[in-house]
Amino acid sequence: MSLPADLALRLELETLYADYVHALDDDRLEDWPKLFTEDCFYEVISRENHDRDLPLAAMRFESRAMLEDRVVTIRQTLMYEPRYLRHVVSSLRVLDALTPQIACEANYAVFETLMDDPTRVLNVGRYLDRVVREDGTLRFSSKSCVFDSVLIPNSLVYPI
Amino acid sequence: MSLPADLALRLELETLYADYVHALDDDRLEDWPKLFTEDCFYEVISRENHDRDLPLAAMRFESRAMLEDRVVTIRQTLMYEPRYLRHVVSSLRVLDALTPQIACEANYAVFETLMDDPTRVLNVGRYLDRVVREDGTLRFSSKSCVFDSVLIPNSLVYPI
Amino acid sequence: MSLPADLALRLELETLYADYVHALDDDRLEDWPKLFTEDCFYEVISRENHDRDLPLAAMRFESRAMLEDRVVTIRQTLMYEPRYLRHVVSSLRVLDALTPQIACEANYAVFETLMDDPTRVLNVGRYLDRVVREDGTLRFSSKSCVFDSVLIPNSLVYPI
Amino acid sequence: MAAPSDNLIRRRWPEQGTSRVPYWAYSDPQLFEREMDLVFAGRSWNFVGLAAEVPEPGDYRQSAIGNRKVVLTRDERGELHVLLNRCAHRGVKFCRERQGNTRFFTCPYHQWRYDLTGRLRAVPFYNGVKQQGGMPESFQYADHGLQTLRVAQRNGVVFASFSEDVEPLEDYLGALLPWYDRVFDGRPLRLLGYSRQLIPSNWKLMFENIKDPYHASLLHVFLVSFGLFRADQPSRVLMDRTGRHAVLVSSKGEQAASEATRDMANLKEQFTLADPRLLDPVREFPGSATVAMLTLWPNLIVQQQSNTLAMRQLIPRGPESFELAWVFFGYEDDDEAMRVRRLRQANLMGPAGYVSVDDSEVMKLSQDGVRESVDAAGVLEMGGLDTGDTEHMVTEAAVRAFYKHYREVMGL
Amino acid sequence: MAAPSDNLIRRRWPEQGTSRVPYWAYSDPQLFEREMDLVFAGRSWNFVGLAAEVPEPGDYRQSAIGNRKVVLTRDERGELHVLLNRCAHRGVKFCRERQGNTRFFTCPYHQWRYDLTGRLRAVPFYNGVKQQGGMPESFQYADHGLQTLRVAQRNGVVFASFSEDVEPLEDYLGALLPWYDRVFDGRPLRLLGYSRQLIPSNWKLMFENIKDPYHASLLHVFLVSFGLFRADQPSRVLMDRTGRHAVLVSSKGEQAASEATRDMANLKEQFTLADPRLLDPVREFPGSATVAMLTLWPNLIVQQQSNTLAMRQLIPRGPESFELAWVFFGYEDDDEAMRVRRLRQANLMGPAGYVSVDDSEVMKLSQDGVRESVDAAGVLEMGGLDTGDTEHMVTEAAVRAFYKHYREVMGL
Amino acid sequence: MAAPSDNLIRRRWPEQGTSRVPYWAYSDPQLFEREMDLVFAGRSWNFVGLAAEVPEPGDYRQSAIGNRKVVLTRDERGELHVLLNRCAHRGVKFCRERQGNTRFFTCPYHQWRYDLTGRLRAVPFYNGVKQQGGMPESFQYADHGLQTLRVAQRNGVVFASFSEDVEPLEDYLGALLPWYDRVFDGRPLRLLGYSRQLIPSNWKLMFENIKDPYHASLLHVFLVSFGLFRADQPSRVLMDRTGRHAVLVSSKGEQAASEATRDMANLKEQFTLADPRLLDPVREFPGSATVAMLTLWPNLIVQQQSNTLAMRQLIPRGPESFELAWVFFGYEDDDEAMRVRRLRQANLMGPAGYVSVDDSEVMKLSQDGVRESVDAAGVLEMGGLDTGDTEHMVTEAAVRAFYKHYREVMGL
Ligand code: FES
Ligand code: FES
Ligand code: FES
Ligand SMILES: [Fe+3]
Ligand SMILES: [Fe+3]
Ligand SMILES: [Fe+3]
Repeated sequence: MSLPADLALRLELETLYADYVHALDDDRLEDWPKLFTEDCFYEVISRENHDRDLPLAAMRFESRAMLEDRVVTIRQTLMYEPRYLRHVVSSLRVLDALTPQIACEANYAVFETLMDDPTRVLNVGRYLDRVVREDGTLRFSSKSCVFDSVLIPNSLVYPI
Repeated sequence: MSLPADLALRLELETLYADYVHALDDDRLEDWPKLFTEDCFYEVISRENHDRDLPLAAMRFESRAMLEDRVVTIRQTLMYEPRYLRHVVSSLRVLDALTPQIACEANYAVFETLMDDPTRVLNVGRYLDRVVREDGTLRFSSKSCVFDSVLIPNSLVYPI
Repeated sequence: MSLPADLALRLELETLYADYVHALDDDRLEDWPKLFTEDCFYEVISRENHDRDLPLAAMRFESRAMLEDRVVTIRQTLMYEPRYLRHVVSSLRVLDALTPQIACEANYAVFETLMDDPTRVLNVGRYLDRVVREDGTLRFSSKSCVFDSVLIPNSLVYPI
Repeated sequence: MAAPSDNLIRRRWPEQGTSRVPYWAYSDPQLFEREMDLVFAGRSWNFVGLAAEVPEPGDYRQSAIGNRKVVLTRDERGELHVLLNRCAHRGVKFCRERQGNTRFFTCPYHQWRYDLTGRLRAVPFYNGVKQQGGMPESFQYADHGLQTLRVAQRNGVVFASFSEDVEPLEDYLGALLPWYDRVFDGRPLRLLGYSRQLIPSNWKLMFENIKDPYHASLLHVFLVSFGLFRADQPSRVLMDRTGRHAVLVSSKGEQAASEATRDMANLKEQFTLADPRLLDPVREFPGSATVAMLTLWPNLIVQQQSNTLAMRQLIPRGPESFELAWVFFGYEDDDEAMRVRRLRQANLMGPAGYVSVDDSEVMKLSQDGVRESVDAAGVLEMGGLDTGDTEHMVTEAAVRAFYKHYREVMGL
Repeated sequence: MAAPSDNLIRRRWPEQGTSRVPYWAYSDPQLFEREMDLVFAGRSWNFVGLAAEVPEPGDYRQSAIGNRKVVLTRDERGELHVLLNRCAHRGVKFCRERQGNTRFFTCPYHQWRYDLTGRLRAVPFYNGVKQQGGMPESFQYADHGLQTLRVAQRNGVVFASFSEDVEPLEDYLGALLPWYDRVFDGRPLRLLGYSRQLIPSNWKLMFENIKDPYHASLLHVFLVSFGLFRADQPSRVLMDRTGRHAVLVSSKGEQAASEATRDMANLKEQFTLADPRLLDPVREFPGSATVAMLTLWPNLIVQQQSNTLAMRQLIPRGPESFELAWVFFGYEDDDEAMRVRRLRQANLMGPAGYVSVDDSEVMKLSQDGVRESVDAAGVLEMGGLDTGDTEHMVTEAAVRAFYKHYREVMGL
Repeated sequence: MAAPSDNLIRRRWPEQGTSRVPYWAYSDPQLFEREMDLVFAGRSWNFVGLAAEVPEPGDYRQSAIGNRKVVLTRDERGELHVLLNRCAHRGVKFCRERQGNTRFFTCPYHQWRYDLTGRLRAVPFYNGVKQQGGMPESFQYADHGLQTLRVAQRNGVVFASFSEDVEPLEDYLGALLPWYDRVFDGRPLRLLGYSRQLIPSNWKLMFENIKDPYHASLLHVFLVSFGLFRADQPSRVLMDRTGRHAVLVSSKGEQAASEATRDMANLKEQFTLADPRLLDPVREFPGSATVAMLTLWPNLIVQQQSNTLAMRQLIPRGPESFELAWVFFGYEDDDEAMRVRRLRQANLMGPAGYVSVDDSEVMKLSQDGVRESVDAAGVLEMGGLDTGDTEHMVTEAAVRAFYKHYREVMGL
């Protein structure tokens, strides 16, 4: 049986999301910006600010270069306790399959493990994304991590 | 390569589940009953009661109209603290693809965020569902949310 | 539209993972070893040991027979409080589709519910697996559950 | 937040007496410890379960009294027993399964074996092994049984007490006995199922809530809109001699707008259900009452709201948390229609109930409001300052009466 | 972990006085209780919000002072009020929405209704129903309003006090007033958004952190590498008469290597950004200062770091935990370029900030280090032992001054 | 659950003495505080790690003694040191990585730098910047090093003590020394890996468990069914002079049914493994013993069960919680077969172990059983009432001896 185009597209997108998740969780941060377009937009913003059109974000990056800068600071300048992060992503949904920009959303839960504590829920929310195809490869042109977890347990070191 | 019918069906079902999840998590409750048939059955029942054939459910609705009533009461009559809910769903499995009724199951975890607390695990369990195709659209004719979380943290305001 | 082979394979693998999850969460432990090859390798190992090439694992089984022994001991010899387990799995990724061995990974979160407590996060981590096709059926020839949750809340009774 | 130990000494009940509840009563950890001893382990009968939950010889089910864990058992002769779930050897909570059927309880640690009455029946290696080890002469099985409680049963409901000298159950229920017998009239009960909530508030707030008819017409828009409970309906608040027990009685009437309607701001006159099957109450008890909520000191609420019947057991977990354990039931002789009716009406109650969600949410808001206010006090003046019965719902008399008794028991 | 109540009596401040902070000051639960009363509910002005957060009549927003929950409201006449979020009837936290607009607050439990000034305006069934029940003669609305606080406002910032006799806000700010007015110069503010963190440490560690310029050049590699804050830049530490308030002032200079550079082990001379737009500060305030961090007793930090402006409100949750609530803002007259600049620079601050992550992480490490060490003490000798102003950053003087005042207020 | 501070004064050990353990000993928060001081920080040698965990100069690894966090280091000269993980400046837990290799520890806050021996080596801006600030004359590096502990090492195992006058390690181990040397015979150890559990019970329950051979034949069906440990096997319980240390020794014999078999209700005679490779023990130590479990006061269990070797470090987290940190090891000269054998047999131990799951689960059940029972006590009468060595397993003598010593140390 052959497959409707929208379902095939979702399968492709799931590959992109899986690559995103594993780059972060396996601490291959350097691979993470490669999943974005050069002039991408990325933000981690609370649902409260997002719903009230308050622009302030916990992270706000306006280019792939800014993502790369985040990676460099995590590696070189930020001081933080070592931790493991683990993403679970589900319910990917294509909102608009029009080219050039595909609009899609998904739910996520991020778990954090510090060295001396049991694993805890760090941050849950929704990805509100735009994806484009650049020479055959899907990349995020825009990614908003809109989080429910308005009261953040201490710090957000890594991207969500 | 062409796709076995059962896998294609699962992809279709995943779309239904994603629509279900986002209707609830984005607080578009009014869209939620539309994913059910008119004479549907919906329940949120503890694994303890379910396993012992005790019929009592936390929510038991026997028609789409009763689902609509739940939405109206959430909007108009119930008193509760504001909260965000977030679903993560995985491991969707088609148990029986026979028409007219498709039997399927999936695992879910629901996270709750109250205004002044960190996000917590509200409820985890299994969807035990039946789905039918009505003029081309898949809808739930029956949905049982069988939850492991027998000791419920305070209240269940929204559907699971 | 026809489907690239790798995406079709991922769909097949997702079925295997869903069967794995539901066998454990529905307490059909006896079905669990059937998803492995006879000479399989299975381990549940902390990310700390795994990353430092320390071989010690919380569970280390070197054949399907050892998996069956685990099931028998859970049923007959181990003393533990009754509990419910619930898996959520996401971000399945095929690392290497070469036959005979397919290499793949996925993220998981396991929730535990004891009789008198709210549900808690028991264990999160990554499956690092090898899968082979035996007379048409996909089976795990190797499965490593590499967990972030280095400080384990009391006991691990069931497989992860 | 742990209160310093000398607080309790410092603390005094407000001089206004019954018309006030000091907010420290909801959060002081030492007061809580004292409640466990004087209220729950004191001269009181505590609900532990329905006989229908352990119908067969050998059946058992875990329960709790205050923060102490117990097991309700039925022995071979059909007699009911309540045992502390704590091994007499080294304290292990030996019973792990929520319920089951057995001839003996065997503690997992050293397999001391107890019968269903709590008597110690076997100690492995009592005589040692190969003439080595074993128990000393002085050790007598009779001295090492499980702690057992006094048990009382009436029409299918089981109570237990840590007290040797508490009065018989019937005397204990006193003036409330007829209301108790109204629901428990001797017909066999049919178990419908369980619900459990962990409510982040002090356990006494649950009793205040059910003893307070004043809130019902105002907080519960659902109830009011369907006239299931309204301030302007015929109703009564009755108590026993001590004030520790109470019943709220109300009769559904025609929903004529009254001068009281004006005060029910939330009333949605035109509110109707798209599927009215959720609510088709039928009269099943003698008399005109359509609602009767019993609060029985110290851990039980008996709920009869239209056709939903439920026990609500209060299990304190700490000063600021309690478990609310619901047991929904009907009667063996219910026909299928009534069985389904009870299940549908159950949508009003429990953790997701159209009515009870209002209450569990408001209890959390109460705890959040009073937590940091140890020097302030709640005001209980609706319906006057006394603690007597009333023929109306516009009163907090039953709450005042509850605290009157509470202070006597606690020596406050 | 709960300290026995007689500890506090036992406990003595180390004899070295201002140059030491005993570690029990970060974890004793009773000391915490006392702080809530003497520091936050004492003779102090507490930040509760920006006027711009409640611009319209009827607007309200929840806030907190210490561990007490309050609501900031603007009444019909445009006046601001701060009300305790606790119903005068039985203590319910009546306001549930984080913010909104209303004419009245109606408590969900029995619908007592209060106006925006906290006055009790309606009690349902006050006169009973059908001549039954209702409130006693003695009950006067005037006696049962919400607890209200004194309110002071200056240039768009709102403060409240539980104290009747605290001095006027301007006198309270004292020598810091000009620095306050530097940012709050009367221009209308524009709200940019919120961030909230739950930090697992004692609230005082946050003040220590901001009052401590010594750490800035060493911990914050990002700041140092971009010369945003360096020990060898012109800078000052100024305090008010009491030492409870302070401001750290610094001016970005050319990054010439100095003898101090050697000590900045982490300095990455050659560190540059791939996308420099993140950091293109422009001067917007008179004078040479590029950074001015105000710490205002007992719950506010006013941050001006280049072009990021934010209030940081400290909300203690317990001895070992506090909420840090950020309010980022700009000015109504910001052009789009400045608006975006502030949003980009906000990447330095908040829960994920290039600078502030260092601080929230180090505060947790501090708490982890001192938790079990009730008998040891921190050493505050950098810059000498006194508590006066300095014209440099190499000092812990402002931390010493803070504890000097703290001990007076706490009677320690 | 926080016990009022005067409880401890009120509390008395039961008059039966060594044959009883009062349940308050498992939950009183003040008693816990006192244990941290008198037991772990008292005259005792605490296990902190294996030398093989820090083989190279500059290697370090975090550890803990009671609830105090320490770091085990090896300096340039190869000497081992144990440092309190708390900066001498303002208390920061300066070492964040679980382990690593370094020449200095630099505290993140103000970059005070310590060498591997704990000596303070650098204080940034000690002399100020541009003649401004800096440390006062009175500040001497020598006065501000890290707190260091006494260290003792024997055959690859490292111990530390807060006490200046504790006896030498060998004297401390006393009669147990030969059993210690049996496993630690001087051969270099090979680290196999770590496991960590957070067990919701009091730390003393772990010692009770390992000092109690009575339970092993009854609780551990797996052990019994394979004859790895049976009440009817030749065995001994030996203690040191003080009773604080003990060793349980047992020899696997033929599994002849004995009169004891009858008492082992759970024994599954016919139980076999589908894949017997999991269990193919080989004799590797002199003598007949196949199991030797050492319990060394106050924080170590040395496990030799067939060919699984492990240290179990007890790290109390609070009265009702402790971390159990496992270090599995073998010998450098193990061949591959032995290495794999140890890894396979490790399935019996750790958080998922066929044997140790029984224990971690039963410890939780113990805590659940005793938590609310501060007035009751556990009974320790198996094998009589004395505390001497025995040549059999049917005794609780080692538990009695442990509490005899415990009471002396704690002054109870
Ligand atoms: S503790 Fe129950 S038998 Fe020993
Ligand atoms: S508690 Fe607020 S109205 Fe009664
Ligand atoms: S706290 Fe360690 S250097 Fe200041
Ligand atoms: Fe109610
Ligand atoms: Fe800082
Ligand atoms: Fe054991």
